[in-house]
Amino acid sequence: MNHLTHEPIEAAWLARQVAGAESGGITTFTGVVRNHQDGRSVTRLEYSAFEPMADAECARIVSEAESRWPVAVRLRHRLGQLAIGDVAVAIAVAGAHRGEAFDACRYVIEEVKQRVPIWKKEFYADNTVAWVDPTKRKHDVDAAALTERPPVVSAP
Amino acid sequence: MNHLTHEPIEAAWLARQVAGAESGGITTFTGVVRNHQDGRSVTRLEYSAFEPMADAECARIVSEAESRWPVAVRLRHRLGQLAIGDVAVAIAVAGAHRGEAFDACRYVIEEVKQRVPIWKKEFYADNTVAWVDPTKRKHDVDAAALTERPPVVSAP
Amino acid sequence: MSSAPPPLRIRVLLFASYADLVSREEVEVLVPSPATVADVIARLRADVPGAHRLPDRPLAAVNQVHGRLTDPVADRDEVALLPPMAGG
Amino acid sequence: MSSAPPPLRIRVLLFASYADLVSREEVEVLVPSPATVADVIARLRADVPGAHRLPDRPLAAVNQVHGRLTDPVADRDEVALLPPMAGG
Repeated sequence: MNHLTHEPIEAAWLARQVAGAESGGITTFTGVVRNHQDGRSVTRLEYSAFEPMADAECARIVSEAESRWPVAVRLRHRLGQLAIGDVAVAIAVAGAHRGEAFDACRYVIEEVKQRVPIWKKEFYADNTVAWVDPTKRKHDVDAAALTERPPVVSAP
Repeated sequence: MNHLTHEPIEAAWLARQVAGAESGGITTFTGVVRNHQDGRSVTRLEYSAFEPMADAECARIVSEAESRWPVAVRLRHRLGQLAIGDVAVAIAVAGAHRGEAFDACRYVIEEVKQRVPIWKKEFYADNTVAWVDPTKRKHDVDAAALTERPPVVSAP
Repeated sequence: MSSAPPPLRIRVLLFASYADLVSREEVEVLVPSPATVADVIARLRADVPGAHRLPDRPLAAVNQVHGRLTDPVADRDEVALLPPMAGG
Repeated sequence: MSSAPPPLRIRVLLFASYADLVSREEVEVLVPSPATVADVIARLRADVPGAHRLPDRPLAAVNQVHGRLTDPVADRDEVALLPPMAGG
């Protein structure tokens, strides 16, 4: 379980791990919990995962990036309860050339979003809750929540 | 003089400045002094600048990025003597969407390299010194050093 | 006459909204051999209370690797049904 | 008969390798009016010891903004000759 944690994470910590005397450029990406989503006011959220598979999938993504570009990659995703402003995911990539570091960093976050079995439950200011479905984002979300999406239930 | 400093710089510090409750993604770029350049072993280097213009040009680049994308940008470039592993330039970009944060961060570093009047003197393991000319990089560097490039002189 | 092969015993894992819909995180399903991931899902939706609310073509992983609905399953395989992922 | 306009007094700044080539960081150049950045550079290369080693078409900034060699200069303008930049 190298890529998942219930503790706070920081891109700078990962960046220090990838930095080496050979590296000219380091890129990081930090995904932060926003206070809004599709016009709704978010108060906190909860990430859960199919943990062994999620960790293995993260390892595969890191390995793909490191074989496709001459870079060193670190990736951490947080699980559990997160508040606004908390870091959900952090990626650091070091390479001799900046173009490769940017491309590899972008690749890793896109693949994480596509492939890693992690789910997000959002808690809204109106005391409702919903599982986030990125495939339905921005497409008539309220209607979707009432029909195809998992039911919106009152928080305890 | 907001964008230039003789003190150590850190992308994480800039990232904390741009992070806000509206931001979903933060990208950073850190340019680090490498121990090699075009096959030569570098021991340290010295950045100098046309300082008032360099600072103004950095401000123009930041402003361009912030008007082209809905992002917040911070940029710092270090001047003076730097050792291997020291951070020469750091950029942090926060945006609601990761694509914009990546694109703006990449834009800023490319423009900095093209437009900001900063110069770099490299000190090599063989006690020679040269002003770096990125327009000649990787094109028969040794020959260039003897002819068109600024003269390679012995270090004191 | 040869006897029919024994049924395949498949462990199905449910997560997040799918676990909520079925009110379970794990179900054992028996399917006649040979079978695909799609066969396992069809049996689950038919037999398990609430499981008809699952989509009939969800994302699935077999033994912790992303798979296709047409992939074959073997006895004791673990099939995970994955709601739309939302990491990052 | 009108008298000729007074010459333009231009402050030229040299940096990095260019300062090394000319052994100076600042030179004052007088050019007949009207004049362009290119005229200033030509006068500098002709008059100042060592300045013939500068390229005849360097990058230049006028009053701290990137300019072109064909840009006009005015009296008391500051022209900076910029070696290939190497920041980042």
